[in-house]
Amino acid sequence: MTTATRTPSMTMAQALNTALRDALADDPSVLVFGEDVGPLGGVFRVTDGLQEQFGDTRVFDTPLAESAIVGTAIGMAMYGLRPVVEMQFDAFAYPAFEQVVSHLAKLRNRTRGGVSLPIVVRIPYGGGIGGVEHHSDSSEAYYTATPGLTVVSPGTPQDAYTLLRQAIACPDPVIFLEPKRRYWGKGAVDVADTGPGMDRAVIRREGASATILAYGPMVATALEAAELGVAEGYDLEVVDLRSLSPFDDETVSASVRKTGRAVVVHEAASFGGYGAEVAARVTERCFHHLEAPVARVTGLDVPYPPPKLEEHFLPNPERILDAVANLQWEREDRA
Amino acid sequence: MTTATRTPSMTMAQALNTALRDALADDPSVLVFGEDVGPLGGVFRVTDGLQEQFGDTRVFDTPLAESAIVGTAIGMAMYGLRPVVEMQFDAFAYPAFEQVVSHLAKLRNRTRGGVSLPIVVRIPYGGGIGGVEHHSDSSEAYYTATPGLTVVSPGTPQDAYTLLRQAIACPDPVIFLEPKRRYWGKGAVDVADTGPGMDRAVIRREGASATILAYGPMVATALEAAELGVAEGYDLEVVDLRSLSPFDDETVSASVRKTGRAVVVHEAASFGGYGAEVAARVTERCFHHLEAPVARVTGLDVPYPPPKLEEHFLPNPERILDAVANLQWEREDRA
Amino acid sequence: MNPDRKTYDEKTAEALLPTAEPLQLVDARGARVDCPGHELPSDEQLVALHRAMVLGRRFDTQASALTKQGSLAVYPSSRGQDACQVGAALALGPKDWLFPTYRDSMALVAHGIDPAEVLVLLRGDGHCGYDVHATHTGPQCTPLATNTLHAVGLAHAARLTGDDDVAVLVLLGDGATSEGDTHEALNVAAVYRAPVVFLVQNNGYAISVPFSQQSAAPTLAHKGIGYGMPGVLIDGNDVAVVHSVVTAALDRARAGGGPTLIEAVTYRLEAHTNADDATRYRQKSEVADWLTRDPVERSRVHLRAAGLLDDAAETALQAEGEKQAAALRTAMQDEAEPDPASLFAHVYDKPTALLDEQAARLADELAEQA
Amino acid sequence: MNPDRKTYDEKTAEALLPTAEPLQLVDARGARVDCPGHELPSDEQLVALHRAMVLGRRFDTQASALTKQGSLAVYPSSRGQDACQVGAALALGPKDWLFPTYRDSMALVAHGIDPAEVLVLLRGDGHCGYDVHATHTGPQCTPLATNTLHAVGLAHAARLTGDDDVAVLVLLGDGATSEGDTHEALNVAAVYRAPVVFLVQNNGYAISVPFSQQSAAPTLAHKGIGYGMPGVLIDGNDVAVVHSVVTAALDRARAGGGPTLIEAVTYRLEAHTNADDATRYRQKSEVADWLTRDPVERSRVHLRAAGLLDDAAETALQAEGEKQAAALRTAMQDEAEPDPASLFAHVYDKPTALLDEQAARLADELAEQA
Ligand SMILES: Cc1ncc(C[n+]2csc(CCOP(=O)(O)OP(=O)(O)O)c2C)c(N)n1
Ligand SMILES: Cc1ncc(C[n+]2csc(CCOP(=O)(O)OP(=O)(O)O)c2C)c(N)n1
Ligand SMILES: [Mg+2]
Ligand SMILES: [Mg+2]
Repeated sequence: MTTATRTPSMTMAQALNTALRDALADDPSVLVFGEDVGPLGGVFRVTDGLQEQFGDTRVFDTPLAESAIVGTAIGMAMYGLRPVVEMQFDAFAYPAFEQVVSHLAKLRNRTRGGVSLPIVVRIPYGGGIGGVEHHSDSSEAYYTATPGLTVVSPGTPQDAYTLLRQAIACPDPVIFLEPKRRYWGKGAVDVADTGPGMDRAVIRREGASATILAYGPMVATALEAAELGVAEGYDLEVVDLRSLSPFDDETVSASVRKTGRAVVVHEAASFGGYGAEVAARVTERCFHHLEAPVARVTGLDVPYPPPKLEEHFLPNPERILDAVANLQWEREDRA
Repeated sequence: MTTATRTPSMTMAQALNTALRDALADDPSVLVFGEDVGPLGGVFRVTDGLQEQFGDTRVFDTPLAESAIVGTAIGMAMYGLRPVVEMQFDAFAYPAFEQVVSHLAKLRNRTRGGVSLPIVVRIPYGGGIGGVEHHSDSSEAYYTATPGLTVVSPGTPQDAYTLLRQAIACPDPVIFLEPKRRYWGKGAVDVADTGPGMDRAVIRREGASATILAYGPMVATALEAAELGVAEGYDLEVVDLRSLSPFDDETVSASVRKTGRAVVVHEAASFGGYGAEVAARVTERCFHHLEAPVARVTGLDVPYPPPKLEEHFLPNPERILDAVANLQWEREDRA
Repeated sequence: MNPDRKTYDEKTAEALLPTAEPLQLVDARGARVDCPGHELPSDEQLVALHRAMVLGRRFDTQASALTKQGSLAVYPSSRGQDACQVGAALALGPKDWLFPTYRDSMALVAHGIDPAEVLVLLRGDGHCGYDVHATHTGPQCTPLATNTLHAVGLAHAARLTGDDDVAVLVLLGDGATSEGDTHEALNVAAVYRAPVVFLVQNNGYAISVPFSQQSAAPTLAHKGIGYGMPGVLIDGNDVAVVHSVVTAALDRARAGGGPTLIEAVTYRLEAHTNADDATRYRQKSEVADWLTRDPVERSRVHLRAAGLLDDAAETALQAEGEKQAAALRTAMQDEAEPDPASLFAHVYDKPTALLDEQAARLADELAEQA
Repeated sequence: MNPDRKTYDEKTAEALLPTAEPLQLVDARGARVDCPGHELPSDEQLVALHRAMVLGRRFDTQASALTKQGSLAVYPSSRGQDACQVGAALALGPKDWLFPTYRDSMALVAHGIDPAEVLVLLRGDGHCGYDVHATHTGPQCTPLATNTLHAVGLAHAARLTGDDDVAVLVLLGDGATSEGDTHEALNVAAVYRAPVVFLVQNNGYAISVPFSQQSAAPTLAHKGIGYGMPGVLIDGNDVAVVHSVVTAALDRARAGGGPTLIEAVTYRLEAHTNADDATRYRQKSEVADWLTRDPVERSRVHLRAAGLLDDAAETALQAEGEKQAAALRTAMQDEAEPDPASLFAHVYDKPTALLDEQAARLADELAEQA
């Protein structure tokens, strides 16, 4: 790590912008397109200045049609280009669902390896920004349930940079979930830091009492809970999953075997949510090490609420600590 | 149960046809529409003869547009009708995904109860019929992860009839997943049998050794496994979930607490599949009763394969019994 | 030559094409122009339209101001599109339905919905502030183009039910026409001959994307013929022509004549929403140019010249607008927060066990905090 | 009147409309007809087209027979659409790409793909039997209309890359035109001026649904103007006009002229697939009627009259067809089952740990069974 490449303070949006800029500069086959990514620079300014720098054949606005954005990206990748496309918000990726599930995820397999699709679909997701309906969905479960997709989500500006570069370099399609409430959060970004593999989880905070498993927007929340937990006598380990699919069983299982207790946290509703997979596979692998069932701290099982109610919907440090407190510390057998 | 209403042998397709026919006859607001449901009677003949009997204003073919089928059904329901729509195959429901997730699932909530959508979306799903690609997806996880949807799947002709009548009567939108490989399986159907509630699981076979949790196409497979298991010394209980969402925790937890072991079976891939939710919630509720982690027997984590490979993809009785055999009967602590 | 395809009559087909220039009844300078086949609304209607525009404009200004003060989460202004919003809303018959977007607050107010209810979505109190059934109005729709299908479905349902006094009007933007749903809706509507009217407010932009990057069509109205429905191109800043053409299309729909596609050429004078920075993608001169075609001013000039509006009436109208704005400000001061328990109330007809559990947990949490 | 919308020229716009009658170069009786602006293919081309149709027809018959015998899982015959399939495939230039559907087996064979590879999908051995890159051919597409977007994307990529010798041809059916994806593809293609040609084979049915319930448009070609691209209506049973019009459209695309929408009026003589029962939804008389317009016979009559085909050539052609059919039968006798291990091979570039686990388990299972 050289100080020359270290920028002490960058927002996640800036880190993403830098990653796109560097990828566009490094590889002429990289393209960036979507709705309002050109002169406007994206509604979250993640593509700010890119069209100006790279021209409107490499960075361009599309007509308003998400299925077309993904579908044409597939055709472009077949011709050898590397599209990085933006869905403006989580719920506005749904019109592209058929292209994602039936083609993007499957084309390599369907052609016995003949066609690879190095496409990144960037999706700002999740809530916490006071958005009106359809602007705050946590849609990860739809993608993680689809074999053939790689799904990652950064929790820090550094990972936003590193993971996006890795996703663009990846020969497989990547669903890149950007935690929109963290766009404005700052952190050190070293563009030379290649990090662990894109498929690896990392331990953000070491601890011995219990493992908090989080990703994307909830990494910061989990870390906050861990800090607050100190006063309550907990020494919590926080694992940032980073890669939702594939899953880093090695890192996660090692942590849970060490602590014997686990809580998985996400904004999406609990039922059928991604946390179910995490709980199920951790239990499969660590059953005899677990002092209590893996707890899930999630959004409520309701449609994402209007802005004035979202604080009640979203997981927060208090709810995480409540779940930790319920991890059968007395070891009473109560099922 | 009167013998008058009992038809000893009906295929599941016929049972569904009968349910639609009876619903159309009983309630003038019920409509049936979709692709090829009119003169053709549907590619699986589930709507056979309905247009002839009820006319083409109550049973009609639509243009080839799934988003339109669901989207117009929503508008029709707002006007007081009860549409029952058909998606021709699992993967061909994906174009309607935005309408399903952003409107069908949410409109009651979004209008604070002002608009109810008594709509049934019938989806033939799953494999085992030698269909070419995109004709065999098990897409249930996409729907069960969506709050606001009710998701059911019959495993027997009787349930096909009963659940479909209940789904049509339901004031909420129901995703009705029809196990296409069981369309031709026969069973007794009593149209007067109102069964348990649409939201209840039922025990199809009582047993003491372990609980097999199955639904839709895998109910028959699970029962077969249970029969084969007798010779191996297992007395397996088979629970037919019927309602995927909401989930009947009462029936399932009681069974697992009794047997102490559980296997969940589905055709869909394991990662992020519905079985993860089942495993997670069973573990949450029965942790101290479990002798082993809940096992999952599922399709492989690959896109649905071509016909000549599907036998290797699909769960079968042998794989279920293998999973049962691995449920730590010796209680060695091996994680 | 194909015995199975509907043979078509060239003349009938040609009639589905729009005119070369947008239809106008009153030009940008407020002068009456000839428009064969389209009647000027009655004097009474013209006055009503003007009144609704002045009140709509005042409402819009007030909503923008409230947003700056932080009372609204977001506000997409329809300033500049006043003639479309008002002309369309006032064309609706008593049993007709309206399917608006997030952009159409003015249309909702003109349609008679309480301004405070219109703003519930944008204030963040709820997803939809008004009673859909009582107002015959779909929720303000955010997922673009999806409302077009609801409109077609409702229209078809009315027809199947035999209610020939019902037509449906759906509003959409130029950007939304690029979505697959718009296409499916237009096609299905034409095949079903559903009593529905599609009014595209082509305001030149989809957020930052100009119309030239949205479509290469001569006009959006040229899409009509490809579905077998009339495509009508109108001046969206002329409230008279908007009202006249939408009224005729709704009448035609109710009479069983099938759907109509109308493209109203207009302009979004404000940024996409308060959160948008329009200077990034358009010139001030362009906005200035459109200000010279202001629909409210055009109507005012026309009515004054026609002797339908005098100083007294204008003053009264302004006072009415102020009163309404003041009422809205008061309503927005209501600090009552929505009830957290309402989160669980309408997910299903009856809450599931899972929701009951979560509701109880939330209630406990709130009790602890209290 | 809107300074920001592309002003359009009425004449240019009108030129985007199709002709009232489908274009023909050779009529149903095999006679040459006048068709201003469109040239009859050269004698050599006409002979090549005829040859490909005879071989294509024989291939199709063989595939249907193999299906009856249980060798194929399913087969959607393109009998009756021979002229569309062959005329289009032979119009492709050396660097062009083709995006077919499940219906287009004959086109693939005419395009030079090994018939056995064409049938891999339908036999159930794999999802796609040929090398996409080597053949410049997308996989046979089942999710309707989705291939239109891939075609537009590839075409646009070629253009962005500066490869002006590449055009793309995408095939779709009348039913597929109702899907949102078709609309998005047409619109985006026109906005990007992508070098792509959309050939709609309107065979009168989408499975059981007749065209009259699919669209209320005068013709599907009338959709072109609504996107700003030419819509051309042609007789899909005249291989000469199909080849001529598709060739011209591909040339235009390569030259930077943008996309073209072509509707070819044709007929599906067989049921939707072997699994379908067409008697449920159409009259035998309708099929009989279309048999009188058989594209292969039409071409034969025309070539015989023009002195381009004699008995010897016909016999030789038939023999070639039989040889090809025999080779296909032999290839289909290959009972080799696909390798189960291949299930895991191409889900990702490198198999994940999860897939490795499952592969090992499956290998164990198979070893136990052996
Ligand atoms: C399906 C979908 N995609 C993207 C968005 C994000 N978005 C909101 S408004 C807008 C532009 C809409 O333009 P237009 O249809 O012309 O309507 P206008 O805002 O000009 O009234 C976009 C892209 C959305 N709401 N829905
Ligand atoms: C998105 C989608 N919906 C439904 C289907 C099922 N399906 C297969 S072929 C077909 C009819 C297609 O008609 P058309 O486009 O006219 O093509 P043709 O079969 O006549 O060549 C249908 C409905 C599908 N394959 N994809
Ligand atoms: Mg607009
Ligand atoms: Mg067809």
